[in-house]
Parts: sequence; C-alpha cells; structure tokens
Amino acid sequence: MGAAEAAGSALLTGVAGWLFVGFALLILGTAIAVVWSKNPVHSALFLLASFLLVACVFILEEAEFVGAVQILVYAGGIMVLFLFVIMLVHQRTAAGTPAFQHQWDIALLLLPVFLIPFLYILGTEKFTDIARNPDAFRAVAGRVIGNTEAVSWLMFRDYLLPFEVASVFLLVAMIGAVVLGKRSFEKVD
Amino acid sequence: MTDEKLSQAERDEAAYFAERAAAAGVGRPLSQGDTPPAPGEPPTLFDVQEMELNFGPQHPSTHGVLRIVLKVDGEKILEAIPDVGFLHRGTEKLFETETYPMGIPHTDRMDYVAAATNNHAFCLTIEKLLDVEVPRRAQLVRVILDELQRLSSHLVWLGTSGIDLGAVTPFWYAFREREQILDFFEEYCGARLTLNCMRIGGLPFDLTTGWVERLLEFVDDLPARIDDYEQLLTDNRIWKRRTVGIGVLTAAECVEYGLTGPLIRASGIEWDLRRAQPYECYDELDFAVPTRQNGDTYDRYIVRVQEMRQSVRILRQCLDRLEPGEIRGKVPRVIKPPAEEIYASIESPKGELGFYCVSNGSNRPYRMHCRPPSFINLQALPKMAKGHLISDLVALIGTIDIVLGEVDR
Amino acid sequence: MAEEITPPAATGAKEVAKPKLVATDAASHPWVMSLSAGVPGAVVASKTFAGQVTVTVAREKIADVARHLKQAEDFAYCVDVTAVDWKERAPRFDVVYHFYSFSKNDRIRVKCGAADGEDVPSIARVYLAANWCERETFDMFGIRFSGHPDLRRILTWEGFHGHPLRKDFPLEGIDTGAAIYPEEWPEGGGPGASDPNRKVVS
Amino acid sequence: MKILTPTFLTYVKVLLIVAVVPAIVGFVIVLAERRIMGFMQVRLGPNRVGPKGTLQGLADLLKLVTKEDVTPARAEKFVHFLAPVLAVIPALTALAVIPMGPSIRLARHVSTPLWVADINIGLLFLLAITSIGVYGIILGGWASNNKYSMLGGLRSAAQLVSYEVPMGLSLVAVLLMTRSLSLVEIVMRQDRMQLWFVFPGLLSFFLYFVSGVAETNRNPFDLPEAESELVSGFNTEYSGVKFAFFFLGEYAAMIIISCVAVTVFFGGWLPPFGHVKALSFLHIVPPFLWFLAKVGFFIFCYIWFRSTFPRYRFDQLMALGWKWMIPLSLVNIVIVALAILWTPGRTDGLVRLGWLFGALFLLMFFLAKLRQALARRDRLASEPAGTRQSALKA
Repeated sequence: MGAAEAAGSALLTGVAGWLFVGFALLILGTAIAVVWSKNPVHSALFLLASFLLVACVFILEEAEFVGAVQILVYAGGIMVLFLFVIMLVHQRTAAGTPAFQHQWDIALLLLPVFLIPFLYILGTEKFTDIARNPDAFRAVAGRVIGNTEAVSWLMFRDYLLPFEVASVFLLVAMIGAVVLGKRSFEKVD
Repeated sequence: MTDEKLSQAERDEAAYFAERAAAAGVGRPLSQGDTPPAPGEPPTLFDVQEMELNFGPQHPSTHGVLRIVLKVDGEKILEAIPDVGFLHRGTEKLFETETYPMGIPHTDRMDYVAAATNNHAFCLTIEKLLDVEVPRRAQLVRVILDELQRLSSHLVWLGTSGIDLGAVTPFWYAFREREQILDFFEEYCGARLTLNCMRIGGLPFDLTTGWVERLLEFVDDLPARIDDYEQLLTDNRIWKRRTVGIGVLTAAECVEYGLTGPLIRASGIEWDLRRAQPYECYDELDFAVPTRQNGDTYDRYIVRVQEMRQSVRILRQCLDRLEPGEIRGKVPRVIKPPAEEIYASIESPKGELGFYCVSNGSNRPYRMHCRPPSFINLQALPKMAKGHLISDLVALIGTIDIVLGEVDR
Repeated sequence: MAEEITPPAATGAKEVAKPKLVATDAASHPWVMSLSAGVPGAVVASKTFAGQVTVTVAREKIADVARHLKQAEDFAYCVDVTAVDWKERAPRFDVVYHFYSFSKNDRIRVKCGAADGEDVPSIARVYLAANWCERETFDMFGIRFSGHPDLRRILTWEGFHGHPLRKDFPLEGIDTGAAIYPEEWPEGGGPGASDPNRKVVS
Repeated sequence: MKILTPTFLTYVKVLLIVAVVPAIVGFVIVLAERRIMGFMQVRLGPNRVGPKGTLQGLADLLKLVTKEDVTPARAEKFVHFLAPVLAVIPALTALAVIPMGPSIRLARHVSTPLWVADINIGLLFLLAITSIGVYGIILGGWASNNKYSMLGGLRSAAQLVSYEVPMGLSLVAVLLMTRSLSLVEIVMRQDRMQLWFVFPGLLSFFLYFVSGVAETNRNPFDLPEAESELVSGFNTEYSGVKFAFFFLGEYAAMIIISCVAVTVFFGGWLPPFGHVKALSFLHIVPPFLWFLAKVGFFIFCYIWFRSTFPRYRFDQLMALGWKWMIPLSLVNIVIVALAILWTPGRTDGLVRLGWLFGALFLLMFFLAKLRQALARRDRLASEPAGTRQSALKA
C-alpha cells in the first residue's frame, strides 16, 4: 500500500503517477481493442481486461470499495453474462452478420453530445479540487474515515432517493428481461 | 402393397400411427444435419440455435458402444435418435454354422452381464424342440444360477446407473456383492462372465462340495446389503429429484413398444414370464412379482431393487429343495431335432429373452434367432428422452438397462 | 392384463403325445378360424407344434392380419419379427412374426413367404415395437417392408453391401471397402487376410 | 536481523503461498480425498507409490507435467492457453488476505502475522477475486471447440453467477455482526465477543457453505464437469500442465471457501470455547494448527459430500439457487438485522438468535427424518408381501 499512500498527496506525481498513466493507457488500448476485434469473444475479453484495469485505478486512488465492487459486479457478474450470451450465439451466424459498421455516422454525431458535458464536468471546480484535497472521497462530514464508509454514507443517506429510484429502474429492466426471455422460450416448445 | 390400395379406415389408422411414430421420434433420417433456416429469412443472432450432439459411441455413460444423435436446444433434447450396431458380430450367423451344443458359448457373449440366462434360454429352446425332460436337480440348479445372474445383473445396473447420476458409492457396494456372485460362478463352472454353464438337457457339472452352504451364507447376508444400497439412494432427495417423473411410460405405451421386464412392471403390468409361462420349476416357487404404477425412472429403480429381494427369496427356496440326483436328461449324443420350428423365452434380468429356432433335421440349426430384450427396449428411448435434458438422457439409458452386446448381437 | 396367477397355459411338451412331438393341423383352432373370417383369403396354412400355433398367411395381407390379431384377438404385444432364408425354395424367405396376448397368455406365430425383391407390408404402424425388428430383418435379409416409416440399416452401417443372414453370404465376411491400413491389411481386409484358404467375396 | 524486514517477510509469505498451496493440494488433499473416498467405498485408494501411497501426488504431478500438451485443431489457441491460467491465479491471489494465525515471533524483535495483507475490504476483495475464476472455466469450455466443453462452460457460467449472489448475501448478514470487512478484524471481534459467528449466523453458514460447494463445482453441484453427462465438461480437451492448472484451481478454490468459512463463522485461529476456564488447556495447541484443523474439517466435508450425493440436474440446481437460496438469504439478512437492532451493541441478542436458529434446525432435522421414516414405511408396505422374512429359513 506504500505506493497508494504516496498517491494521496498529488494525482500525477511519483510512482503512483506513472502507474496511473500506465493503467490509463492500457485502459484506452483495451477499450479500442474491444471495438477493433472481429471475434466477439475476444472483444468481451478485452472489455474484461478494461474493467479490471479500471478497478486497478480505483484501488490506486484508495477507492478500494469501488474497485472491489467494480471487479465483483462488472467483471464477475455482468461480463460473465455477456460471455454467456456471446457463446450461445452461433459463431458462423455471428461472422456473417454485418457487425454494426453502418452506425459509424450516428456515432460520430453522438460523440460531441456526450463528450462536451463530460469534459465540462471534469473542468468544474469540484473535480479540480481533488488534486489538492485527496480526502474528498474519504471523508464524511469533514472526518476522514475511509472510502467504504464514505460511499455508504453518500449512498444510503445523502442520495438515498436517487439510489432507490435507480434500483427500481433496474428491477423494471430485470422484469422486462424475464418477460422477453420467457416469450422466446415458449416459442421453442 | 402401397398406401393407395388401403381402405379409408386403414389409411386413417396408418395416419394415426404415423403421427404417433413421429411423436416418438421414430423415422427421421439420421444424417439430416443442421436444420436449414426458413428460406427468405436470414438467420439473426438471437434465433433459437439447434445443435446436433453426438452422444457416444465413446461416452462414459452409454454403457458400451451406443451412439445417440441428439438434436438439442441448449440442453433440452428435441430429438434423440439411437444408432446401434457397433458391436454387431453376427452371432445368429454363427449359430447356423455350428452344431447345437456349440451355440451355447456364443450366447454368453450376447448379454455379457447375464450369461446364465442366455444359456438357459438357448438350451430351453432346443430342449423344447427335442422334447427332453430336464431332471429336477438340474432344474433347481438352473433356477439358482438364473437368480444369481439376475442379482448380479441388477447389481451392475444399480451401480452403473448410480454413477450416471453422480452417485459413486453405491457402485462400489454393488460391485462388492457382484464379485462374490462371480466367485460362486467361478467355483461352479470356472468362468466368471462367459459362463457356458448349461447344456442341452441339463447341466455340465454337478455343484462342488460346500457351494450350497456358502451360497446360503451369502444369501442370508444379502438382504442387509440391499438395505445398504437403499439407504444411499431410495430416500435420497437428490436421487428422487433426478428420477421421479423422468421418462414416464404408461402401461399402454409399454405394450405398444413391446417393452418387457422391469420396464413394463414399473408401469403397472404384473407380467413376468416366470409367473405367466413358468419354465423349469418356477411354478412351485413362492415369489412375488413387484410392480409399481408410475412408470418413471424411480419406479423402475424400486422394481429392480424389489426384484433383487425376490431373487433372494427364490434362491432360499431352491437351496432348500436341492436334493442329490441326475443333472442331465436323456439327450442323444448327436442332437438332431425334428425339422420344425420353435420359440421359447425366459425372463432374463432385462425382459423377455427368446430364441426362435428353425431346424431342418440336421445337427445344426437352420436358423437361430434371438429376441433380445435390450434391443426392443431401447426403441422406447426416443420417446422417453424427448423434451428432457441431457442429464436425464443419462438416467434414461441407465434405466432401460441395456447391454450393447445383446442389442447388437 | 395378466393379473391373476393362473396355472400355466398350454405350453411345453407336456400335452402333446409322447414320445415324439408331431405337428398337427390347426385349421380348427379358434384364432385361425377368427383370422380366416376376419381377413378373408389371408390364411394359407396353419399348424400346431409343441403347443405353438403357426399360421402361414398371404404376403399382401400381413398388415391386415396383424391389425386383426391386435384388435379382434387382443394380441397386443408384438414379440418379434424376423425372417428365414430358404434359399432354394420358391418364395425364398419366410418373414416370421410372433405376437403375444396378455389376456390369453399365449403366443401366435404368423409367417408369410416373400420372394427375393418382393415387398412385405410393414406392420410398424400397427405395432411400434416392430419398427426396429423390421429394420433388422431388412438389414440382415434384404427384405423390404413397404410403408415402414424409417427403413434403414440398423446393425450394419449405411453403405454396407449385402445382407449377412442370407444363406449365400459367406461366413468369412465380404470386402466392405473399409480397409483402414491397406499396407497392413490388404484389400479384402481383416486379420485373416494372409490365410491362403480364405474365401473373399467382393 | 536486518534481513527480516517486513517487506522481505511479505515476499517470503507470498512465495510460501504460491509454492505451498499447490504442494498441499497435490500431496495432502488429493491423497486424503482418494483415501477417504476409498475408505467410504470399501476399497483401498492409492497405496503403492511411497509408504502407504503418500507419494501418489508426486507421481500424478510427474505424469501431468510430462504428458503431451494437446491443443485441439480448431481451438482458439490463445484463449485455450489463457483459461487455465485464469482459473488458477485468482484462487492463489485470494489466499493473500486469509489470516491463518496471529503474529508469530521469528527472532527476538521480529514477529510477523500469518497473513500477507490485512486490507480493510478483505472479504469484498476475496469475493471479487474469486469471481474472476469463473472465466477460466467458461473460456476453457468455449475455446476447446468441443460441444461438450461448451455445454460445460455454459453450465458453469450460469451456475457460478447464480450462486455468487446467495454467497454474497449470506456473508452480508454476518457483516452486520462483524461491522468490518477485514478478515483479521472479523476474527478479533469473535474473540472479543466470545462468540463464533456460526451460532447467530447458522443460516448464513449453511447458505454460504452450500453456495461455496456450488461455486467450486464439487458434488453434488459438479455439473460443469459431470463426467457421465458431459464426458468431462469444460476440461475435456485439456491435458498435461494445463489440466493440472484447472485441477489446482479447483482445489485452491476449495481451500479458499473453507478458509473463509473458518475465518468468518468458526473463529479463524481461535480454539473452540477458548473463554471457558475449564477448557483453557486448548490454548496449548498453536493457533495456526487450530486454523488448519478447521479448514481440514471442511475439506473433509467436501470429500464426504462427493462420496454421498448424486448429482443435481442443471435446472434443479438453478431452481435451488434462485428460488430457495436467494430468498432465504434475503430473509436471513432481515432477521439478523432485526436481532441487532433489538439489542444494539450487545451480544445477548445475537446469542438468542443463535438459540432460535439452533432450535429451528433441530426441528427441521427431526421433521425431515420423520418424513423419511414415513416414506420408508409406506414403501415397505407397498412392497410385495413376504419379501423381508424368509419363509423357509426361519
């Protein structure tokens, strides 16, 4: 944990800084590889690598809880289901299907729509402050207690309503998935 | 005669049976390959994918070289087409080229886990053709050998079908007892599996000294051992979930498919050749024919286990009645039966095992045909497997209790 | 179904006059009479031997005979279908059927002659059990069953030439063209290939 | 003693885990499994290589290492290679946070705890890392280009994802009592509370261990490699060292599941009833051995299950997971939370909860036995008469 302690003082200095840069580049590389790969299973594997690297960055920044959850939920849960679906898909059929290339133009149009707000948020006061105040995500009411606790305080007290709303959304999505899946299952019989 | 010449009623009936046969998975060509997608509609990524899976011929749970072509959706079996014949050795052809007594060792190789019953059925057929009376002692010893063989065959079935469902331990227990039974065979006739232990008109040898006493000891021990197997399986919840309601056959279906043995008895028909058409001295023995009503894999299991207990009972009675005496009937040195035809059958551990013999008056059978229970029983597999999962197919192969040597002959 | 334990029906040699078993005509047997009445012109001959009734019927009528036996006479269970090759005889083959009745607790044997190349009506639609038996008979004797839902070879493989249980099929086997290691086992295959007395039929 | 710096000791401990665990797996657990199963199945088990067969593991290892490494012709070569690696590395990594004992003294001023790292999200880290292990199986099944392997991979994907949920939820209930994710802290707290968490967390423990057995693909949940159905499932096409890696991964996962069960529910390295005066002699045994003995017991349970149970069917396994285990673990969380709310900061509420669970389990056990006995009676009654007594030999 020595490296992580050093990272506390400043975001992009020292060993931790170099590690961060390395991880970030790797994340970018794997993310590009996800889109680039012809084989859907390889794409999924690169996405998995990307998730794991993101988790590494989280842990590097002493957000262990988020890092662990990132692995547990995305790598251990969601990606497994992705792979499950991809493997069920007939490889020959998948190879013959046009792999979504016709969406190029739309993607290009949509890119600024998402990129500009994202950059704007990154540029706001709150986030530039982090480099100077590394405890911002570890403190509750001015007291530094650790990332896990801080996250739980935020989630279950400060933002309880949005949290619950999000979970209701997920529930709806889940029920929808069950209904859709059920219908296609009956078609088999 | 083509279908056009049939009357309306016959055509209706033919359509009915064709539909039934199709429902049972009979009659689709084997090498159809992947089902082509409907014309004009390109396959999408999320279409239901039908996969063709070769189950066997080399597979841990096909109990020999049986190939089953499966059409599966995920793990659900849409269609199962058995493909047999990998062990075909032309036994029926061999019978024709050798004298009557020389045919007996060939029968050993058919149902190789129950050789004694094969010998018995073969000898019984020729004896019937010759009209030979088998001496009483020979009859009793034959019944003893039959029942021992039934026990050992059921033990093999119990062990292997347990392993098929992941229960490894009963296998070792069952094979411990089977080894002892094989020891008895070995002591009697020198062989453990391919026994060749009966002759036309009687037996080749008399029992060795002490054999009966040792067998009595073993038989006294056996019910407790059977309790052991039941302890592991009968009330086991997982075992029940894996077997109850799997591969249900109604009594009518059993008759329609010609199923015999424990399969038909588990569906509620109390039919056992030992009782229905007694041979040797079965008519004077006191035993029950266990039946169950549901006709699923669990009931077939129960029926077989109860049959083992009945076999113990029969063994005790036979051993009790055994008295010194002749072991061979009056059989001519050269066996030349009249130029006639005969069919005789016995209740083998798997079902009705029959031989159809056509003689032309010479010392060799002109035609010797075997009615193998495994072969006929296996026909019901497509019907039983349809709609079940791959895991159940394994249970179903186990529950039919096939021996590929007998299926393919 | 056979529910009661009844004394064994007339099977075995006990009822027939000793010392020698002889075949007797069975034209007056109730089943044969029922068949003659139910399927006119079907019964060609009939006999009883060792308590077993054998009826020889016309080849074209066999499906009707089976249907009649199943429905009118309650022979619900088809035990077996096989054939006998008589080689020199006029209709070369006998196709032999065994049926069993649970209520009568007895069997009947039905035979029909078939010349080489003649089709025999299939009974696989009357008895599902006959399906594989007829396939086996086809495989072993080359007798075609018309109207069979799935008449393929069953014990030998698809592409096998010949029918092993015909009397003119050599016991040594034939060259199947399936030599796997030709340098080891030359054409005509099999471990006995080096035997000079070996008969090979191609 | 300059050489015994904490960093150096950490390296030594890491090395020990990487080297010792495979050895334990190869020589102790595999031999124990085969001998114990042999004992249960009235046979001997390995008894030829070395004294009493103790070197059988070495022989097996040599065989696996020297065996030809076959990659199927149309397999995905890289993924085929990656899969066994993915199966084994997470399992070994996870061992780093397992506390196997308190600090031991190596020299006069040097002592080191028997764990590599005590991170404050220890349990979460464990769950996260072990959840990566599933990729080994899925990818191995997929990359082999074999339909049976593929089915095995699909089975395991569904199975492992499903059973991770009840496993996590069952641990959540215990976390309410531990108030910490650090495994060391969990053991310390059990020491302070003078209460092993298995008592108030009886239900949690059962849920955890059952899903743990399912997570490690062991009987009766060994569907991904069910040899009688899928030949050998996901590892059908693997041989040599790659197969050895899968093998090691499975056994290391077993060790981890057992270690977590011991740490979270059975007081880690603490001796049983260590606070009872009369039993204070139990402290003579080194804590590490207590830990080892407890882990050994759970490994024994694995072996015991394997020789006792038939295998579940896939849909039944899923039904068990989703329809029983997950709802039950949610209910369990509520019950434990209520018990803690009832008496905040005190242990007596938890103790009462323990008694409640204990009584319930006993009741259910006897009900099940009763039901079984009744079923047996009915079955015997339906059996043909005179089956059980010998008419003639009386």
